[in-house]
Amino acid sequence: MKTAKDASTTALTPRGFASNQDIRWCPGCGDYSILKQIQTVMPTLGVPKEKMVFISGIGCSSRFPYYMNTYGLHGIHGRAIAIASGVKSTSPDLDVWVVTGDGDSLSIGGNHLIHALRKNFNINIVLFNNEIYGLTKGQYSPTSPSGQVTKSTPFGSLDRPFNPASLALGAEGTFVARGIDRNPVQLRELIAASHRHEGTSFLEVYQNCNVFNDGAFHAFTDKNLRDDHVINLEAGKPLIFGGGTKGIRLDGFTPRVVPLGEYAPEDCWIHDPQDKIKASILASFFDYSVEQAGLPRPFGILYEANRPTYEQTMMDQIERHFDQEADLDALLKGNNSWEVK
Amino acid sequence: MKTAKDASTTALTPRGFASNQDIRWCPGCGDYSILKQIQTVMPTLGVPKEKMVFISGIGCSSRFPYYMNTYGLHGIHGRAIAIASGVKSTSPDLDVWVVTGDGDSLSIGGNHLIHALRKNFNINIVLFNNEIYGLTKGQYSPTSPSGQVTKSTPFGSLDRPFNPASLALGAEGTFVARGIDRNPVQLRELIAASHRHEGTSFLEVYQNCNVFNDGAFHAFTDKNLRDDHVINLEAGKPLIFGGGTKGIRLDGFTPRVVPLGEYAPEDCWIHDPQDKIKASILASFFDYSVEQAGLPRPFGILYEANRPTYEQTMMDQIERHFDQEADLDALLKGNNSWEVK
Amino acid sequence: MEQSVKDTEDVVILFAGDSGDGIQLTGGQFTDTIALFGSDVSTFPNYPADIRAPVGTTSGVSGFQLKFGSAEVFTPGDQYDVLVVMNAAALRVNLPNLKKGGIIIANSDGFDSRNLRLAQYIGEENPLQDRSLDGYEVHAIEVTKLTREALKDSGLGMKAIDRCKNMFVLGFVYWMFSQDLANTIRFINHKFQYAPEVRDANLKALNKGHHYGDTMETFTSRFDVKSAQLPAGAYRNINGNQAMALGLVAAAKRNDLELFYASYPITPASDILHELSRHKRFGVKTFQAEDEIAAICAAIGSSFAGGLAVTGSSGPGIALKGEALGLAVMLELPVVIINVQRGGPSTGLPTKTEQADLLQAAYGRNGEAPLPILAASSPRDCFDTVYEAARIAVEYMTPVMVLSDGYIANGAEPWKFPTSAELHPFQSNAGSEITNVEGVFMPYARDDRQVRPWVKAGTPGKEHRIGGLEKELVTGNVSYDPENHERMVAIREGKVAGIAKDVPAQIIHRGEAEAKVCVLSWGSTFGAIETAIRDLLQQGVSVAHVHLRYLYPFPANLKQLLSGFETILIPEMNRGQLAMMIRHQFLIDARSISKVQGLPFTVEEIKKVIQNELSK
Amino acid sequence: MEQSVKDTEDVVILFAGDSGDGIQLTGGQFTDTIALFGSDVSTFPNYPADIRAPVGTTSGVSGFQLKFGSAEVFTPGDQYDVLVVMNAAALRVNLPNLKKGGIIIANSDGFDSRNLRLAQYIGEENPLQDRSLDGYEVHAIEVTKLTREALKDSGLGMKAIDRCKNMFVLGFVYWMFSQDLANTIRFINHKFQYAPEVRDANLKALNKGHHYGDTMETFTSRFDVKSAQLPAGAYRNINGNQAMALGLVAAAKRNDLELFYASYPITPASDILHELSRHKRFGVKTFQAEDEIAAICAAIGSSFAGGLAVTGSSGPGIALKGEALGLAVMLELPVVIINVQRGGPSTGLPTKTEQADLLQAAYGRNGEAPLPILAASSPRDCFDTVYEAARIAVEYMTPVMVLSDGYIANGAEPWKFPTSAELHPFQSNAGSEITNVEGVFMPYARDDRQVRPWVKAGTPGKEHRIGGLEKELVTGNVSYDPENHERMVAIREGKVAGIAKDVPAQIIHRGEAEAKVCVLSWGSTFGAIETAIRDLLQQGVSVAHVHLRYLYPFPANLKQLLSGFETILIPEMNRGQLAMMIRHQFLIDARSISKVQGLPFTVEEIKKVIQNELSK
Ligand SMILES: Cc1ncc(C[n+]2csc(CCOP(=O)(O)OP(=O)(O)O)c2C)c(N)n1
Ligand SMILES: Cc1ncc(C[n+]2csc(CCOP(=O)(O)OP(=O)(O)O)c2C)c(N)n1
Ligand code: SF4
Ligand code: SF4
Ligand SMILES: [Mg+2]
Ligand SMILES: [Mg+2]
Repeated sequence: MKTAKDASTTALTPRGFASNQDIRWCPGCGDYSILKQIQTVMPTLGVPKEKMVFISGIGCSSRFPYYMNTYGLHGIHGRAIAIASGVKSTSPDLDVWVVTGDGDSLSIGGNHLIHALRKNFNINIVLFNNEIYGLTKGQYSPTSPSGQVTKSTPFGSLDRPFNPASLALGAEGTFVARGIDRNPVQLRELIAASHRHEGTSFLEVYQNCNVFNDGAFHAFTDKNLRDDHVINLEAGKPLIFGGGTKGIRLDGFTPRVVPLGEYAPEDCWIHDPQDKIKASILASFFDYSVEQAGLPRPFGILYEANRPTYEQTMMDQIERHFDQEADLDALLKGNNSWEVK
Repeated sequence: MKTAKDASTTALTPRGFASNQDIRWCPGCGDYSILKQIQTVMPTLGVPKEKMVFISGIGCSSRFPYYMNTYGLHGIHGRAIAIASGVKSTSPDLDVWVVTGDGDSLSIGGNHLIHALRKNFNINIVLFNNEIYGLTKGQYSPTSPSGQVTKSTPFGSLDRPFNPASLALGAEGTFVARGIDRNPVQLRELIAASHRHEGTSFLEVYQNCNVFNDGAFHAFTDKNLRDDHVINLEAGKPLIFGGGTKGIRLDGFTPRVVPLGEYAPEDCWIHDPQDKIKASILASFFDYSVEQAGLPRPFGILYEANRPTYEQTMMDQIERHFDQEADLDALLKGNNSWEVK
Repeated sequence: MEQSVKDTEDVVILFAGDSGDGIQLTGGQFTDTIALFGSDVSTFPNYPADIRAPVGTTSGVSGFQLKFGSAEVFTPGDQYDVLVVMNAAALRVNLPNLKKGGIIIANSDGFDSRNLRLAQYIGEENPLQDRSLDGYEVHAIEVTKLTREALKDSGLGMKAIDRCKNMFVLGFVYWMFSQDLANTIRFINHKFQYAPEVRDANLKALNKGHHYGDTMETFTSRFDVKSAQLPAGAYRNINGNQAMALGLVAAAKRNDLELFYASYPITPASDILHELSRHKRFGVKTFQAEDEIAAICAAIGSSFAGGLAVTGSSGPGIALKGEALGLAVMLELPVVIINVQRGGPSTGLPTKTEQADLLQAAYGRNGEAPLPILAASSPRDCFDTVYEAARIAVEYMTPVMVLSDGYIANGAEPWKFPTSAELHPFQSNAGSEITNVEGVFMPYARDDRQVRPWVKAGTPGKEHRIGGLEKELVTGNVSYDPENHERMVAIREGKVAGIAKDVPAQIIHRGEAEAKVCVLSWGSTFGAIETAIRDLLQQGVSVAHVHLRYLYPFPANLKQLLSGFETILIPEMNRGQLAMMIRHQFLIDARSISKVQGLPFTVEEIKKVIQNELSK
Repeated sequence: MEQSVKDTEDVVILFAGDSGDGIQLTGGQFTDTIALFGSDVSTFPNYPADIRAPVGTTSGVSGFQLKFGSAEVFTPGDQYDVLVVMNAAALRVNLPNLKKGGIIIANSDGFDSRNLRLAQYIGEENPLQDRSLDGYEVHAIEVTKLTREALKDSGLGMKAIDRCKNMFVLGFVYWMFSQDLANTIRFINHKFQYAPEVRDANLKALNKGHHYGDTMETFTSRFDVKSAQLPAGAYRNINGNQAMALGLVAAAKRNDLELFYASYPITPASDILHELSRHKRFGVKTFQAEDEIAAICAAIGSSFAGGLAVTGSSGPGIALKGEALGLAVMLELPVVIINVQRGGPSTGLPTKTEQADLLQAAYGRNGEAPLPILAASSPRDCFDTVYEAARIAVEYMTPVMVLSDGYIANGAEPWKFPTSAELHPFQSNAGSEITNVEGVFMPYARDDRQVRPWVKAGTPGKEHRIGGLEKELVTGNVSYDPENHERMVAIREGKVAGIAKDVPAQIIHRGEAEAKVCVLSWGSTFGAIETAIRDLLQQGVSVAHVHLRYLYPFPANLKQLLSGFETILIPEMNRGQLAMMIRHQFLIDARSISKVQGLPFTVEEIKKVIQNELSK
């Protein structure tokens, strides 16, 4: 048997993080890219692989743990986060990752998501959002746009989708970010940032399901469209997009697209991920199509705040009262025992 | 048997809306006031009582339907909203009220709440928030403040509570309001406004549980404190409180308390319930105690927006395809039948 | 043994496509693998009518037919069970020879407008989309696109890549038939040993096709259509999920109720939702809820408002509904709950069949909460069973559980569909005046079958409140009275038990009451057992078949009927769940014959069990 | 009949308070109501030591004692079962005469610092808060405040209002003893006929007190402490929920595990959470989850990380856990699930006891998902049972269900507590090397008891993945192979079944193996049945008592043991759930004796059933 040390050391390459299982996603699925970026980032985090746990629910995306040569638990539909909360409570030293889908964590698992955000366990949630139920062959999901025709909505869906970033903010999330399968560089940064964040990281990743919802994020990946549709956020930097031709300013609370040149970059909204109200406005870009307001979709870290983690306060509370020598016999005896002769 | 007409007419008084059941809440419980206000408002709505349905989960508050002489369903814990969605889907003409507690709809029932808000069924949710589990004798709830000592948290709770208004906004709610048991006049207005709103109304009512959490809302009811701690919102009116001595202005996105006199009422923030960003800021007052920022707690309608209701789009879609004469025999036969001789 | 009573385990497959599609190689590989597995296989060449016909035309279609699973050789008269087509022309040419309800695996990339035109589809209507294939089990897969995606980094050119499509398809077919890839991997390794890129590409395509079946939760057990002589009448093909959907539409329409189907997708039940969502013409309301709990709760709400409320799922989803099912029992509201079972426990084998949720149906909730349980025995029987379940729900004011399974849900067979006039209307007590005690409405007053009234919320003068706390006799008020509780428990139990008298007496499907061995069964095992027993009876074996639709309560005469047999065998795709119910209720030594492989029983397995028993 | 073998249904109550508290009237009313109900009652006056003593002092305490339920008259030596005290002095004076584990109903408004001082509590320590009443069932109610609130619009002055406190308390006591208010309402109506305001105020206070029990989900069935001769040793009082909590702490501490208890509050299980949340000294982690599903899932996660993971609830909450329980079965991870049963179905009777969740425990999830089930027979037995459940969970890598019920959960009895040294450590295979096949870690390799290894996530070199899909033998990889599935189903079943050999052989608790009638029981019926049978044996009746802790699997010798009896009667607070399990497994005509009233069996009921049987 290898020693712990050996095992960890040999693992510190992306290959070392790959399990020996065949990857079963459809050819062309966006999940491959996300897997690759995670496998690439892992060795850079300085965490031995035995300290990593990947937990998922059910869905195409939730197959993820099988492909990681770490600890993994493929749970039941919607419950990954709840399982993760138990892992983290018992072993705060583990690096806990939750991989989930838009159905898994926003439909059936929505409650666990909002409660985890509120409690702020130090876990990293990576939500593969393909705006569809992949595994069950193409029903609409809580992120599918209104009117979408799917297997279960042949005449178009009736629902307003969730705006996942808004929901996460509304649920007291401390780290809200968005990436996309087709921007691997940014995605790797966001994965690393999720890991760094102490608290529940909510990283939504747009992921193309090329079988049931191909092209859902076309506007954000297509060479001709993406400049106008994507804005990449960087803390302390102005909101600029359109290949450097456009900026965003705040007119009161209303974000407006302005031509750069007329305005200097410094005149634009400077991204401050600590500002929750600004984060809400960024999240609300989602509600307007480019066609309506010219507002692009923000990628990067929308919001990040510091708040004690749940498991840390739990540990602190226990430590205040813990007694290595706590006497089981005294406990069993209680305060009011007596002898029968 | 009375005819429908009779039954309805005789009901159009508060007494007519009271059932013959003994009311079982503890003496002094804030639930009494809410019941009374609802019974008072009902006759003014012009809805015959047989068209009203009260649906609840489990909890002290969820006993409510038994006290209304309307249709009522006392469901299971956390599921009132899900039940209501079925009632409303099948009978859009019914006036559907959900009465629920902070545990019922924010703990176990959180998922149904956020999905209903997103889907925007035209139902009225009245959340009795006493920041405690009453029925089960006093465990902390998702709205209990951090550090609260309760039966299940003898050393203080670890959780950050939900900010219910923020959560509702983040979940695409179209009507977000707050009232309190001890302000009956406003509460009646809010109940009537909930009813008027077409879509899911989310009315949070602070309710004193005088047995397990007495005084949780003391600052908002105490004669000496409430002026500084309460701000009552009215659309189109400036944000003024402190008995007319203080106003709130927005400094960028930061709300600041200013002395009236130095500032004129017109200089203050004018309440616009249609503005979601402003609503988010109002909701965020919750996150600061008066001690921290001097910000009072807003009561009234924080946000209201128009969006088609779920059942209406459902009906519309069906109507587009519905055929009174749709031929069952043709359906059974299908497209590819054949004869065996 | 008569010719007509043939072993039904044989399967006839046709692989068809353009001559360039590698059809012969595909078929050959499949044949080898099957043969290695120990099955009898016979093949039958089927070359293009015109070997130089242009690509995509009907005359250019090449085929490879094989039959496996029985010793009989392929005969030209044999119809296909499975048709694998690489393009529209291949479908057009071969569809007429596909069995009613057969399986079609189609490369949907071979159905673009050019292909459709070449195949002479009128107006270029795509048969994969226009519902003309209703009644077949269609797997439309973008094989070309997926293969190209899979091999984009292979270093091969587009042409060479496209040549691997057949391996993708072969991989998928292996998945469907639960076959191992090893033989074909060996073959590819050998054949392309000197062209490693081509080798790797073929291996990858094969693998990806196989994974595709898994990733897509493609159901892998296939329904065997018994080629029995059909009585005269009008027929169509139907699979179990469609029949379930139509049965519900029929129940609603025939009884002037509005259908409300609330569900959360899950394999293999989702197709009921898909099917019903298309029937807005009939006013059907479908509701994809956020989870299974919301779905059943919405159904309960709908029922309170007077809807014909139904929710459907599979095992794990049904587990989630347990608490709310108890509420429905307490409220005494009609709700139909459909469980299309799959392999368990937990997520288990989502694409395999099983019937291991019977005890969950009976006992999967807290407290004494009995409800009727019915099971469908075949695809077409789903229609009758769910119609009957809706009747019982409405007439008895109770939730009713309907058990189907993946095997019959996805399998199709000819159905002698009824006319609407032949459907019996329900005899609901809704609107009757049993419930007025001195002018006051009593929601828990009961008729002589112990049934309380169904009063739609919104009805003037009958406002009432119900809930999950124990309720007082007659008034329905909350009651903590000990004796009242005991009476209410007895009433709920008695009401459901009373249904036994209102269902047809149990018959012996085949064989005599004096037979030595009785095979007792339920659900989708029906077909295999019927066939086995028909064969054995013809051989003079003393055996009988009793098949149950009503699992709770049992038909009133069941005990008596069973007590006539010396030996009772109960084959189930579980560890003996019906056996347990029979044993404890009737205290007879019924023996469980268990198969828990995610696969249906074969006729041979059943025969063997009976013969072993008799030769003891 | 010997004196010591007395009928245990009698209850002794003392109402005590200041002379101004209306104690005599309260007691008198209670007596009348009980008598009307048909019970024997005897009373015993208990006047203040000093009739002019100042209010709130010990010498001013007035009392009213009564005893009901048996023909024996009250004797001064009788200890109280229930003590109702209006202030601190009343408690101080009367506590010594309260039975160990008795019930205290206290007006907590009578325990302010003045009262405490007057009652001479040292340092004004409030006994209601300082845990000195541990082991008693304490209901502390702000009676003064609530009465004032209730009557604030009565038109009465504060003094007159406060005089209604006794009616509030009386209403509450009626709730606890499931008594009707009618008699006292009549009395009040008559007594105050000329003072309508006073009349209404008293009626309202009475009602509000009664409602309070309901609103608070106050548990209403009370545990009967058998006054048997206790063997020598050190004792304390303990109720079932406390014993459960201590059993868990002990299991963790003794075996160097960290306890993780995840739960969502529900009557009557919440007190386990409350109790455990106080034991941070022992490193116990408690987690109040957002719902029951989250709770069990968190427990599963904890177990994966090496925690001693436990979740507890009552029937409706257990129903919600069904799906995740199946996952735990599939993962083969140790999790203890506690069900403190209450009256069902649905919300049912939350404050009454029942044992109707046995079949839910056995079958309440999809697929074949067997797990061990143990039941506690008395408050103190909760300790041993849950300790044993934890042992089985850890040693066999399986979820284990523990059944308790509201009756024993809330009831206290003397407990001869063990020393920690007497607790047997678990023999877990964690750390053993069974699982390395050629140096590769195999999460589903098994030891000779078929148990896979428990490897804490975080252990270097043993990284592995598990999940709810069917898994391959040994490797634990996902597998869809039919034979593998069948083998895994068999392994899971066999592993659990094998526990039968690792538990003590079933004994006959009382009576002989040759007895004519065997009474077979489980759970909280133990006490009443033991007492009944002890009595009957002394009368020479041929009867025996067999009581089960292990409900699944049954102890290996059970079948043989039972087959010796002519007649087997199974009294259960359900409709015959154990009876069903016995009948189908052993095919013996065991008969169910059912009581579903939310109340425990009385000794007399059991005796009658046996006598009826024997006189047939
Ligand atoms: C309790 C339960 N309900 C339903 C299902 C079926 N199911 C599996 S995955 C899934 C949704 C998958 O969608 P998503 O989470 O978006 O993942 P994706 O496949 O798109 O990656 C559903 C409905 C299940 N396995 N278990
Ligand atoms: C499935 C289930 N879990 C738990 C419970 C127990 N329970 C009943 S009400 C309640 C919480 C009550 O709190 P809240 O919703 O805030 O209502 P309140 O009593 O404070 O009005 C709980 C935990 C239950 N009845 N059912
Ligand atoms: S179905 Fe969609 S999400 Fe699932 S593996 Fe295929 S492409 Fe990816
Ligand atoms: S416990 Fe609290 S919320 Fe419940 S009825 Fe009493 S005062 Fe009201
Ligand atoms: Mg998805
Ligand atoms: Mg509450």
